[in-house]
Amino acid sequence: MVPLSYYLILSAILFACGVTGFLIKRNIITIFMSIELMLNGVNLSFVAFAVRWHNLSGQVFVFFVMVVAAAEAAVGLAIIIAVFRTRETLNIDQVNLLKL
Amino acid sequence: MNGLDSAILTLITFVPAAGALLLVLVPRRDRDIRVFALGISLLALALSLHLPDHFHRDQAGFQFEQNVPWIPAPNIHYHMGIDGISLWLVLLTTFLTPLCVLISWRSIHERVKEFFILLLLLETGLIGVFVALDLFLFYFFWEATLIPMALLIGVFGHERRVYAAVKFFLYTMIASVFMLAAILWLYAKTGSFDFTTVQTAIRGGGVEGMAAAAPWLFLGFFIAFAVKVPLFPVHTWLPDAHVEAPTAGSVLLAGVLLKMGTYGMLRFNLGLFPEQSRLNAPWIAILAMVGIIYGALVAMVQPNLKKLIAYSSISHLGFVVLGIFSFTSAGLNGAMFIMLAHGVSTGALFMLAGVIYERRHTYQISQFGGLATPMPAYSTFFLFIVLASLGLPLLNGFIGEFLVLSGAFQARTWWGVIATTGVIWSACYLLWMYQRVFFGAVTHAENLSLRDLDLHERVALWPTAVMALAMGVAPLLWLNAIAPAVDSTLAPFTQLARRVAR
Amino acid sequence: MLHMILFLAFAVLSVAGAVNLLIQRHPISSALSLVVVMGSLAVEYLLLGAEFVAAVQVIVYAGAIMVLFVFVIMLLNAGEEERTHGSRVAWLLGIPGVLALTVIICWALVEHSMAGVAAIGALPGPPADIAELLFHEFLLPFEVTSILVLIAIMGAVVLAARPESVEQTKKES
Amino acid sequence: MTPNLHLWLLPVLPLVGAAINGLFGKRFNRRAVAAVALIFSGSAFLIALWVASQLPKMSSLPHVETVAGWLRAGTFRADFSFYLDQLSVVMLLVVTGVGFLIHVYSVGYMWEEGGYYRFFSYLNLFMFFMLVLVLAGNYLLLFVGWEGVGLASYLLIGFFFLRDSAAAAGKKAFIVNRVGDFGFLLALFLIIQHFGTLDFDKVFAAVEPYQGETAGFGFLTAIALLLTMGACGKSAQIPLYVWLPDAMEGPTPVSALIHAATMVTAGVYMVARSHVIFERAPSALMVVAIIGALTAFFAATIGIAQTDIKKVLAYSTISQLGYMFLACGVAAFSAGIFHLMTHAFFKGLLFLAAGSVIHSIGGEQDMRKMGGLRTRIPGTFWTMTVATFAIAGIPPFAGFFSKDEILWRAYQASWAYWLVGLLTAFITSFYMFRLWFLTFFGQYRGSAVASHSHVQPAPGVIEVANQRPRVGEAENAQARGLSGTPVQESRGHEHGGIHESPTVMLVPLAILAVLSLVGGWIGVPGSLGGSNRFDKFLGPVFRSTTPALTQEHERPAESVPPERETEGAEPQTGHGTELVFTAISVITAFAGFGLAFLLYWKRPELPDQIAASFHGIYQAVANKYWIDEVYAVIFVKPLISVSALVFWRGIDQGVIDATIDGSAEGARELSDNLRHMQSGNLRSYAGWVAIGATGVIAYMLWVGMR
Amino acid sequence: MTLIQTTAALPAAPDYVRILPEIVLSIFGMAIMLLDPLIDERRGQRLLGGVALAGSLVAVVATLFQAQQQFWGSGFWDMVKVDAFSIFFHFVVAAVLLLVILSSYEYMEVQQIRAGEYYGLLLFGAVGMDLMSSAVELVLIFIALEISSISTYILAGFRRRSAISTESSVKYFLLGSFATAFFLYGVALIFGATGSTSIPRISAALTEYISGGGGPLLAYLGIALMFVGLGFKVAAAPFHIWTPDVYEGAPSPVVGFMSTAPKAAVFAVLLRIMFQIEAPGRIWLIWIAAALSMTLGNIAALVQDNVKRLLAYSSIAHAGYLLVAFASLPENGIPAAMFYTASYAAMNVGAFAVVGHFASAGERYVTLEDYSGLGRRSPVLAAILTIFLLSLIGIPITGGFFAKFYVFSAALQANLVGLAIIAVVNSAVAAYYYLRLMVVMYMREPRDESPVPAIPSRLGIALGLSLAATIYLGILPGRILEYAARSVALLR
Repeated sequence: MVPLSYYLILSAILFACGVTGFLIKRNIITIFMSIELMLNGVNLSFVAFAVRWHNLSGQVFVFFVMVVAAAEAAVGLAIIIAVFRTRETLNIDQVNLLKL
Repeated sequence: MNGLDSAILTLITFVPAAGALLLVLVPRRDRDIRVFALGISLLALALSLHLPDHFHRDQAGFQFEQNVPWIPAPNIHYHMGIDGISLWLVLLTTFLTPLCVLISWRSIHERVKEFFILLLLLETGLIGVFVALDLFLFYFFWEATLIPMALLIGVFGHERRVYAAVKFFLYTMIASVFMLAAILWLYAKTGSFDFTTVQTAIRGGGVEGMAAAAPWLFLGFFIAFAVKVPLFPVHTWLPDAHVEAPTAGSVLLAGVLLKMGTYGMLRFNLGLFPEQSRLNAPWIAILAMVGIIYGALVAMVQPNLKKLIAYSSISHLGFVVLGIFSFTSAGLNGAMFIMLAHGVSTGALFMLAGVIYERRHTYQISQFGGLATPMPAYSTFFLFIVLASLGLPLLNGFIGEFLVLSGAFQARTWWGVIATTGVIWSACYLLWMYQRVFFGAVTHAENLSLRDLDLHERVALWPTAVMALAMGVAPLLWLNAIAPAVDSTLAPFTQLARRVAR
Repeated sequence: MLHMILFLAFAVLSVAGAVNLLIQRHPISSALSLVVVMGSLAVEYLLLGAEFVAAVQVIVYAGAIMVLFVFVIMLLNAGEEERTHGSRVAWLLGIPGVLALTVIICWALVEHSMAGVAAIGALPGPPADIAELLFHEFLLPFEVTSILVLIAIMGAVVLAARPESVEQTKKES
Repeated sequence: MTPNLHLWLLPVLPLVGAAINGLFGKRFNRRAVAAVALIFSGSAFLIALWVASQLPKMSSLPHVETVAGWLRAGTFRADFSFYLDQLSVVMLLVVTGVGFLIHVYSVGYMWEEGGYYRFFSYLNLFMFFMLVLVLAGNYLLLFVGWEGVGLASYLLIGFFFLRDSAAAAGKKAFIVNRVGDFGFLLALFLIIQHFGTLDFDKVFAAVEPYQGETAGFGFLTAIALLLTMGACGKSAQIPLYVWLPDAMEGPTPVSALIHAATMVTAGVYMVARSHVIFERAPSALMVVAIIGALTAFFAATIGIAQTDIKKVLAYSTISQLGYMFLACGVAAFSAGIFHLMTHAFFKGLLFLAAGSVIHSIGGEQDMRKMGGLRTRIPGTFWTMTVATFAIAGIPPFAGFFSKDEILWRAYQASWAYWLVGLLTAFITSFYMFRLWFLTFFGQYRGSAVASHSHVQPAPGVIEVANQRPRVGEAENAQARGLSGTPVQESRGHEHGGIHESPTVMLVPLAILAVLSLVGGWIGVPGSLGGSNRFDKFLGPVFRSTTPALTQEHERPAESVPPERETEGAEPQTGHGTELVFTAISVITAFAGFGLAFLLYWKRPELPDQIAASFHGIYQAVANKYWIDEVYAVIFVKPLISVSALVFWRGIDQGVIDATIDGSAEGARELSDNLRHMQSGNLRSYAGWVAIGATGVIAYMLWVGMR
Repeated sequence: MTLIQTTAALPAAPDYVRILPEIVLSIFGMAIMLLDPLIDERRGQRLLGGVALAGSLVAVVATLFQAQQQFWGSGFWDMVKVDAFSIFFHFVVAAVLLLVILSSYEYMEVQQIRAGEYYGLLLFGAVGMDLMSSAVELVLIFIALEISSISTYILAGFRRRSAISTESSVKYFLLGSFATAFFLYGVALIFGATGSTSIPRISAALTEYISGGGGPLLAYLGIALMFVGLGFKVAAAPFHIWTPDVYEGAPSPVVGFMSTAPKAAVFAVLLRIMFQIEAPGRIWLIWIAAALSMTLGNIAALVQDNVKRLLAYSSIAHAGYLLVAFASLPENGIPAAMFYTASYAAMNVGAFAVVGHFASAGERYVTLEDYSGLGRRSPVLAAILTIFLLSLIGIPITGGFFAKFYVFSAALQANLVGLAIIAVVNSAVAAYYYLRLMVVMYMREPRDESPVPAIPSRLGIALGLSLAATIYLGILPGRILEYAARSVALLR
């Protein structure tokens, strides 16, 4: 028997790791992975809450999140490829033509 | 009241705008455009002559009213009407605009079409400000004057026109949003934008939170008006704007635009917040007096003709503000009269400055000297207007100045004393300027062959001269209509005074 | 007890994977760490009874999406991360922000979340039930996802396709 | 039933003349211009005579005619109303009479000048305003005339506008007068504040019940003092006299008309007009008397050392105006007006004669370059002689009677006034005879006039278009103007030589000479066997309102005969005393003559020696005590530099604009800094988002936990 | 509703009408996708554009059809709700779409952008936005949000040969996803707090909690996180930071699109969430965000030399004004916000259309100096842009004036005097940078005299329409406002 809050805290930690990754990673792809990490964290919350309320729509929501994540991944990676083509780098610190 | 009376104000207001729209369609033949613009402005003038003709001078309330719902949801009405105060300001506008067209006949030769479109649009805005009785409508026109004026300065002006235009725009824009806030507050609390409704509501005391908000509302309106007037110390946009503006722009700027501020004070600050006006009068009067003396002294040392006139406007408008905040019949009548007189005479002064600029392309006084020799007619007109401006009796400047000073004196003796020194200063700077420009020998060879006034210029200048004289000799023609309006504006003040006395 | 042990084990594993993702400098290592996280989460889902979600997690996430990631990493031949110092703000504001955020959220969850307890398979989510929901109440979102996917395909095609004009210019030159 | 005299015609006639000449004169020839000017001013004179003749028939005086409303505000109103009583009739006659004569004179004097039409237009305009001034039925209309004559004076002083000094003098006159007007206006406001009206009859009626403000400083005193300030400006009294000497830049007839005979006396007139107020403000009266006495003496001393013939006359005018002030100050208003009238005759004459002198020798004004003109221009000499005797106070010339009257009344008020007045009389006599000797006796010291034949004066340039033959000269003048040579007021005479003026100029001289001789006879005091008809004539004006005046200033009360209160009544002091004083003043006048005779006829080298030995004093006097310079240092320069440096450059540009531009600059800088938030780095952006999110969440939790 | 649920497994016919505009747009989008490979690229531009245009027009018609009273109400088991509110936003989105398509024609040719995907993405994106404004279920909102976001991510990078376009795209994408994750976390927590993802049910549950004394903390947390996500989408400070970079790099017509339509849709969502859920503590949250947005946006724009960035900052500021309306009471705030959205859409699309046209190939002419003398070089273009700028400033007879006016007056009516004053001062400060642009256009000498390309007819129509809308809203705002006011009553 695990308290639900444990799951929630785990999810919060994963989410925070994702945010941290976004902040500290330089490689665009890794940053994108951090976003996926955040989504995973959220998903865990959904499932946990679904248990809390005995409501399956939490799980359905996770399903939709995954679909969205998949779509995002497709588009995101395509964008990353396009960036790489024009800039020949994946370092986000160097993708800074647009500023001020 | 015939059928025309209810629509006449709309007609007068929008004839110039309609003319401007038509002007868009007129082919780019400069002469046609000029003639057309002149025709439109004369039409507006002719229409506006209907007003004094049918105006009931013994009535205090608004006349020629037109009140149609415009936007229902915020209760905005298309409400126009005039009383003795706005009547003459409307006429002043329609009087000056044809002269502006005439004086720009030659001096504007590039982008003529745009120029006259802007001029006519400006006229609509100015008239609208004076006839609007709905606070919203008023603000609407108030802001609407800003763009044409800024463009006139910025596009058709002289060297530092951009700086001047931006300064003008921002100064007045920033100030006027405070008024907007105040208007909105009033609407939020009274549910109406209608001037008389709001006024009745405030006087009835049924506006919640009024006691706490009144000082701020007063200030909101006042800031907007003070910048427009312009009152010391928010006057510095004026010299720049004037120096850079084309002649017609200066004429309307000094002649009418500045009056929007004093008109606003008279109508809104006094009309809506009598108690606050009374409380704030001391410092406002001090600012006005500082303006009178300061404006005159700074005018005295200006090396630039137009700047000098601009600073003189600051000085003159100081009289107006002082008169308004003296809360005496004489003061208010006088303030109104100075507004008109200043409109005519300073308008004429700017036209005259424009005449010489057109010939010499400079406003530097040091570039002139001895102009009376090559340009006798010009110098005569100039002298006449200078005399009108410095308040020579029997010319228009004197009447207002006398009334204002007497009113100020009655309000507080020392106000009168300090402000009256203004008559010395105005003589100093105007006559000194006149001497430097016109007297003595011609010091610059190129001035020897300057041509005197041409026909357009004469036609533009004569009316101002005649008007200056007429206003000085027969001011009752004007004061008759002004007095009832002033009395009704002052009514709450006498009550206030009585209450204070008790 | 077993539940707790399993939960803790996979919780630690997933956090370790997440941290490893942050620590690793090579994208491939990060991607593999992420797979670990996802796998552990799938177990956690199972523990909560969400069988369908767990399955989809493994198939879609760990399977499809991560493969895509790895594929792109290989395609672009992404090397190790350079240690550039592009952003002070991220360190000065972001990291403290994240720490504060985590603390606040965790505190709120602990203090104020309901004291529910979950048994193993507390809320079974068999595919049939899920399907019932998807094709009934969530019919519209479900259908709409098709547009989402369509967009994604289009986007991928547009953006990842080799730019013709570049080729043209290469040919011309 | 009082008849309608149509008083408005009086001022309007010259106005019409001015308008005709001003608007169309350019197209007229000189004769037409002169004709218009003379017809309109002359008919004004005739009407004035007629009006005067109607006076006895009037059932009630003052007689007020209101023509039209003028302005109104609240309860205050002012109308175009004209006010006729004995005082205004005297002024009317002086103004129109002397004015007309000077018009006639000018026809000849200005014949050669350019801007002929302009000159006469201005002159008529002046007549208009002056008549408005003397006929005004309320203070405001009086102020109209007051300012208007100032304007005419400005225009006429600056008539030769090519000359910088003339232009500057005109401006100075106007501005100094404005300083006085400042006081005048305040006085008007005070009157309005207390009485609600400016109409003479109403104000005086309202003042009458008041007791004299013997103790303390009441509002009547304030009004009176402020009116005095106005009068000081117009009548060139200390400290506002400085404009009058400079005003001599105007053409000489102008000096005669405006700056001697009429306009400058407006202040005296105004004080006399307001005597009801002044009589109730003894301290103000005292101020008037002191100012008058001081000015009389002070200006006279300056007159001693002036070499410019017109300047001498100018200071003499100031000095004589001081006399009039003194008279008013001791409440001898009719004496003041009497002197005003005689002064108009002889000072007008002096100026005209001086003009004739100047005219005859080709524009020279420096007396050191004159001399021996007695024989060359006998007509001028004789008329001038009459005038000189008149001003010096030699009986039975006009000035004697009026001056004597003033001295006597001054003595009654205080011996100090009398003493100053007497000293002044001596000095006056001295410098007038000095002028007389220097000009007409001895050898001619100027160079040949023929060589002085000046080019046509530059003011005529304006007429260039109309006067084709003069074009060349005009250009010549222009060139001179450009090269910086001062263009003189000049009478160009191709024929050369010292010559007598034309008849048209001499006739007015002659008429004025006669008036200077006999003008005083209407005011022969009782002590000399006369009946002082003038005093009696004016009596109603000043008596009718005389209050319980207590003249307690300066002197113990017993020395003031209570009967003094009623003007025109025989003073109780008796004729004996008065005769003694008369004798003293006659002796003084002759003493002045004697000294002048000694210094400028017998021992012409003495003046220089004296000047050398009293170098400092002489310099002070010759330089008019450096008053102009002092004013420049105290008022003008600080004002200009403060305006320019402190106000304009300092406050306007340095503070206000700098603040505004600075805040704009500040905003721009802030904006620039703010832009650096937008570093372009994605991780930074995420950092901002994260910190923002933290803020939002923390806030919401805080809200939630409350 | 329960009736439908129990009697039929399939949705009833009116339900389809309730998503009719979305269906229409999807069909046309797919038609474009199908046509694209079939026709030649050159001719394709025009044809596909025509199809897209037709799609947007039909969508407008569909919206009008949908507006009939009988179709109002919820559909698809409480997923979407047709009411005056959603119809309004449908209309705005469709209108913006129409304008953007019209103004894209020329741009596509100049930039050599592939038309099929472009129009398809526009239409599909519009589907997402439409759904956002009518959805009353967080799942659907989330998906719709993603549809609109993903399509705009792609559109931003459409000039994929250009480094700045792809950079803009990647920044937008990463940050957008980042924000989406926050939003999603918020949804999860709300779900955790109330056990539902349906807005009416959440609302009911929360009302119950609050009346029961103090809501669960999770709900606050959830609201906060959702606000982060949505605030990011509308570019509200402090989540505005992506806007300038993305707007600068993205193709101009796309910026016109994404600065208006998705924003309008997200605002609709925000309105639903904030007001329908009666989120506690929201007023001050929005207060601060509004004040920050206005101030940061306006001040940062003061020295901006790139016109697109300038307009980006201006859009941040405008989001701030809109939030002012949000902070006001619903009775006045919502109509004000709706009106603001409409007029902002009209003027901003117009402004970006002009900017896009003037920028020409390669988005070259976008700095302030490039605009110098435009008033002389192309008076018409300059005049049109001037009117849009005046509207953005808020000068009378333009929609922008009334928009601001209503917002400020709503704020005052809600006694938010401080916020109203901040807004008022801001709008005055803002005048400066718009004015700067006008000054450059009219008062500077042209830097180069090369002729500005003439306005093509379709762009002309687009400009004409947006001009007409701007002026119409500025002169006769009554009807729109009345409509908006009516929709408030139905929103609850």
